[in-house]
Amino acid sequence: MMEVCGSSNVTLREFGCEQSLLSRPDGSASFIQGDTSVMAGVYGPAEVKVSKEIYDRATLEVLIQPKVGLPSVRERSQEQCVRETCEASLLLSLHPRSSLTLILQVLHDDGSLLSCFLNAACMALMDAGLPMSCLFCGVTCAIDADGQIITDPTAAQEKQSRALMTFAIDSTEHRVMMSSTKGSFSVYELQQCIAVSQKASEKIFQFYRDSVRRRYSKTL
Amino acid sequence: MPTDTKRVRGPEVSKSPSLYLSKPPVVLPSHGPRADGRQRDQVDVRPVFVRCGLVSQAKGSAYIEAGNTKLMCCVYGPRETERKDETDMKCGRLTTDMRFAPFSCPERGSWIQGAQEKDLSLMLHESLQPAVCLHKYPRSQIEVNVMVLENSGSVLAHAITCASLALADAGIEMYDLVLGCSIQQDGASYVVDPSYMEESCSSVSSENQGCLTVAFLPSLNQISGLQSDGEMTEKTLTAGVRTCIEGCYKLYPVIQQALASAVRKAAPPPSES
Amino acid sequence: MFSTLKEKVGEVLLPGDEFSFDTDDTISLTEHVKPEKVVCGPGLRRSGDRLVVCKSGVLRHKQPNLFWIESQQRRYVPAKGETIIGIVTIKSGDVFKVDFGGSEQASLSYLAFEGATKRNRPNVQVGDLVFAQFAIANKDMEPELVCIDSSGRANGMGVFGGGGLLFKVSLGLVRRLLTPHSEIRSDLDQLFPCELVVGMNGRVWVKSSSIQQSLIITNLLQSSDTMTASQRQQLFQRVKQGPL
Amino acid sequence: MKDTPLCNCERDFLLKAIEEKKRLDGRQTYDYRKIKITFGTDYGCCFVDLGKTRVMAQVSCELVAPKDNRPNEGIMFFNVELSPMASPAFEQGRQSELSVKLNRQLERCLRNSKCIDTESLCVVSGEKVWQIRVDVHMLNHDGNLMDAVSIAAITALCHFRRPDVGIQGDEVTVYSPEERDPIPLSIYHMPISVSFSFFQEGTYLLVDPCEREERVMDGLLMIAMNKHREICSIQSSGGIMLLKEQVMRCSKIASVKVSEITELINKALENDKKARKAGGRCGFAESMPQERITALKKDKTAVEMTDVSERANEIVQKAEALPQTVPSPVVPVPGVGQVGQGPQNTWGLDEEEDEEDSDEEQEEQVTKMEEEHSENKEESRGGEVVEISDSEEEEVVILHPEKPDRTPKNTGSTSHQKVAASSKKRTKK
Amino acid sequence: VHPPCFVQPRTAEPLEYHRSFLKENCRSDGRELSEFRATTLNIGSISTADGSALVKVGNTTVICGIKAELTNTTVETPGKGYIVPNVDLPPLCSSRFRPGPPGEQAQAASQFIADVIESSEVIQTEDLCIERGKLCWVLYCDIMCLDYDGNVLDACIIALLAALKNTKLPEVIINTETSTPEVNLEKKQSLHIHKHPVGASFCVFDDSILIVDPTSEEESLSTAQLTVVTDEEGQLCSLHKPGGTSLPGEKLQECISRATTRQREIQKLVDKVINSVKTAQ
Repeated sequence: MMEVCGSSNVTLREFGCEQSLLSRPDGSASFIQGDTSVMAGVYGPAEVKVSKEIYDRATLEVLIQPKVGLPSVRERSQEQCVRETCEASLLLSLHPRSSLTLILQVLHDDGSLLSCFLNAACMALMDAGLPMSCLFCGVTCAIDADGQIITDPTAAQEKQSRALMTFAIDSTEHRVMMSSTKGSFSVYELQQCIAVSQKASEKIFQFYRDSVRRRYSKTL
Repeated sequence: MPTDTKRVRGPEVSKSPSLYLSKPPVVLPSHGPRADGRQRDQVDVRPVFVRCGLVSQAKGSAYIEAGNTKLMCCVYGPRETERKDETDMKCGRLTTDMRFAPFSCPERGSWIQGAQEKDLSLMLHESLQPAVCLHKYPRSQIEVNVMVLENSGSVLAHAITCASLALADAGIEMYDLVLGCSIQQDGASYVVDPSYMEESCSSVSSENQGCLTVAFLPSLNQISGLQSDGEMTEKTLTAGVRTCIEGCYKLYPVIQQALASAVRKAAPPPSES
Repeated sequence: MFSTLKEKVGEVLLPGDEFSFDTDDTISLTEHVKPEKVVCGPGLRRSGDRLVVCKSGVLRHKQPNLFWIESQQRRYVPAKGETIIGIVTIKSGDVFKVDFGGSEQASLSYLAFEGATKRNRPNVQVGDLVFAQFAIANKDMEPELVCIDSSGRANGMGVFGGGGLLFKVSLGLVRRLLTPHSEIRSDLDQLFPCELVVGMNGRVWVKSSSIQQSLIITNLLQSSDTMTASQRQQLFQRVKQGPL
Repeated sequence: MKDTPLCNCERDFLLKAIEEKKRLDGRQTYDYRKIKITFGTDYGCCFVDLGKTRVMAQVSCELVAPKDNRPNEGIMFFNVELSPMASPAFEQGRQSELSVKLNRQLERCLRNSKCIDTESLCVVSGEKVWQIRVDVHMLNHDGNLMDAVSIAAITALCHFRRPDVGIQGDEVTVYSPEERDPIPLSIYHMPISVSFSFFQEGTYLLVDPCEREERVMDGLLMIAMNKHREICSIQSSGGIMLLKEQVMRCSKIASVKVSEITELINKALENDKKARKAGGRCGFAESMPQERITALKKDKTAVEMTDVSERANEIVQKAEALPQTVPSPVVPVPGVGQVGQGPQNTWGLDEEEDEEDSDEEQEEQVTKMEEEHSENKEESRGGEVVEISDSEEEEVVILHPEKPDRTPKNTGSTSHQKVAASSKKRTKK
Repeated sequence: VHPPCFVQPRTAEPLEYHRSFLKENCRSDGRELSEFRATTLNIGSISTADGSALVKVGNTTVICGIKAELTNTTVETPGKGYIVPNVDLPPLCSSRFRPGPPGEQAQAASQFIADVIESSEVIQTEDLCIERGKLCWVLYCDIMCLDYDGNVLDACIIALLAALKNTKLPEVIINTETSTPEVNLEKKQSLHIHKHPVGASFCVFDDSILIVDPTSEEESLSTAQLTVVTDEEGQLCSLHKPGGTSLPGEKLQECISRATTRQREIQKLVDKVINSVKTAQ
């Protein structure tokens, strides 16, 4: 059990991001983790429908578009996870009675999709310039049949895993904002995965900083 | 490819095991005593269990159980209408929604509201509306939601009773309670408060056959709703209505009692919470 | 905190980055007669005893103590006193509704024009452009525009737009265009003579002697958001020499 | 959400520019914007950039039962999704006029033109055929969605590979790509849509209108054609009157454009094939424009694992010890149980009473029984309805008609009818 | 527990009202922070269903009815049957739900229940296969909320577990001559329940205070919600926190400990109620 660490599986695949790649949305980003990639677009703060208006904060809607077919119950559950994570980091009370719409389009799913959704969402929200109290990132961990932890698993690794966990980690205190799991696992395994995700999040936050720095490099 | 994307989906088609029974189901005899021991051709309604104010979130609620027929009703409102047109300015709006739980009938039902449910909702609406003092609630709507948990016959009749009880529990002003009762006519004989089996297994050949549901205001002695299916002679129909009214009067004291005890319970001001 | 903030000026900051008030702040209280106050512009917020960044971008500073985050945001959020380009969408009774790209439409009274009276209504049609200033702009109220300054003069505001082209650029670029000695503007001046109206809401209207020239200016401005000064000057030079 | 309104001066300017044969992005009248075709990692996934307009197509397949009237043919299904990402005016889950129009036109262009050999998609006649599904997602709307959609859809179909199947008796086996190479679809020809927009009642014409040009146009003519100059569909909309010559001229232009685009598609397919053969990585990750300053990529990185397990251990060990015992549930009657002493619910307001004076309750039941019997007698005589309960506190109200064979057990079950939806059923067995 | 002497008006300042109780380490309904409401279970009340259970957690009431139907197996999974769980939050149960197709919360709950079934393997879909490659059972587990006063997920899991334990499937034999199935209603068998997953839900108040089994009012005022599902072996089947304010690992550990105790409590309840029916027969 203790040898879990230090294995070569505890890596993040190559990852990348492009911001502001679409002309229509107020903010957009595509995020790539290995072959998994997601495109995100944000509109808002914009006019809100009367039925969805909230008097003291902005209404955030998250729509996940699968690649094939129409969104189903699974997407709805993922939307809930992404939405509530965004809601916790956005300062929604600064734009009462307005709407924010975040659309996430799956471009390719090769594992760790939910974490890719979160990362793309965060970059797109940042691109849109919406006020946020902190940033967040997603990390997926899988536990394979031998109890080894695999971070950022591919679809094949996910399929063979015994348990799969995705966490959203915040940038200020590196705590768990969102957790979504599949399969059964022990408490110790859970705590290990959380600790690993916290470590991995540092890499992703550094990447966020690097890419925003690069982006503003010409206007410094 | 229209599919229900808002629910967990199962296989495209599945069939009830009752279609493949090794032994054919027993057919109910059309004469003699009824399967549950009640009498034919008599105003023999099933024992009912009634209770008010079960649902904490609703303004008013009621639960009714008659034999195996179990249903509950919640009333929300009066609240501001969503749709605003001329008529609502002076008079309130009553909306009714009646649904069957998917597991409530011998055959599994769909989650999506079917024509039968819409039809029953409408019938329920028509039966209740005359009894509610809607002019007292201008610009507002009162929502009546009925859920059938188990269907063992005469659902509409019991839904009417249950809904009027829930309305009363919600403190909505009404002229009178509305009670429902139904009969199943089968040739010369009839059964009161038919069970699901009795409703569905009537013999095909004989004439003068049908189902009748009456909504009745007991203290005003008026009928607010009447629905009949099938073919009945005028004489049978009038006799049937009379039987139903008699059935309603049998229910009346029970309903009154339930309501009275709910009121009594609510009478002492609730402490803290 | 003042000094730590100053150190970071010109650096890229991300939401969640913090500056705490304590440490040198207490010292400054004793040493200076007046405590240093920091005025937070867009992208900076006070949260308890800390100053928190809430937008990604470059930290900018203006004497004496104004700090803000410059970003390449596209969606406009109204602020009182800012001038914008709006499109009239509805004429209803005494007010016009104006779309300015924000979360709701602003209202503009027909009396808020120079010389307008109840008898003498300004000639404004649906679809017209107005250059106007926010008289009311806060998160809890409907924004309200006026086309007169405090002394009742138009001061350049009002209906405009015949023959020109309207286009959108990032809010950051607009701010760069509007700085007193804007490099982009002076680069542009060397190219063609043109009329330029710049709204803080990211809308720019341009009119030049020919349609061709208006189109060139539009495309140049839209692409200068992601260019360094030298890249931009090279491009402008090329356009100037190019066979037009 | 509403789209930004178009102001009058913009409209006037655009129309004037068109009169002067000038376009917003400096194109000529018959020019297409830059077309970029890229492929995803999967087979059958294609991205098309038409200037700033961007769409994605994904082809998928499934074994289904064929349609009754065509037992030997596979099924083609097209779905154009106007994702709200592409424009604030698009709403999710709502069939807008535009989406219907695009779906129809794509079907006309690709299904009705019989460009795909549907008979080759039959696996077992009358039982199993392949259904080929084409999903086209709009990602960014900057005009001329139709042309982008048609290019993306046909390219994705050309790129797609379906799994091989084997038939032994009536068993159908679907082979994974590792077992047997997947098979491309057999495509006869490639219809491509070319859109023309008309201004000033058809006086002026533009190829490949951008979004702002579309907003001021009077009418639209869409011609779907293949490189053999066979017209697969013509559709005009907007209610403009066109002369025969205009249509002829458009079809001539279309034939030139179609052959250019077809060549581009073939080249893109060729390049992708080479890249896949060479074993290089392909797909979206590779197509990311790294030279842009808005983009950044980071290589595979290891996560530091120092003190991860220590930390996990620490948290687990610090946790409170679990209590040894848990409270025992109360089961007042068979089929009903309760645990916990928290606040009671409105459903069982008197359950607390039940527990406290359960003895009393028993007695009450007995008395009730007796009453019932006596009432039964009464009822058989008078046939009247009597409520059983005379106790003020008693909540259960039972209308009890004649039922002479009632057993005490039966009454037992009625007592817990307080818990709504009781377990009466059991007692009936 | 005595409420604090100074109580904020509940309707005007609900958040302040609840805070004033939490300051004293108790809740507005008199519960302690880690105390569940009384949980009542009633099984087999719906005779038209193959298995059913009614669960009340405080006022929250949930009913689960299971109907079994026959269907063909698929080419991809020839040895497996189906479990199709759906959660409905009808307008009947609370004024916050509108009529029409299920909203986001109901859909997310359905997916959550489906995930719990899959993760915990409460039932293995292999058990539902009647003849490999031909015929299998599909269990429609329809869960309906009748009174929404918070914490429906916990109630749904209990209702599902109890209903599954209450379910009996008739014997099915495939007639070799006609190759049609024959159902014998006289011979019924209970399902094989492999695991007993039980959930415990928590709310986070003011980013730090954890309370268990929230009411609907507490839910709407909280800044985050989470549900922990454990089985009898102490394994976690789900740690579902769909967002909200962040929590450190230590706090999550507290929740897991509470959930483990709850699992034992509820399993005992379910077993006892199931047994009471068996002995009564």
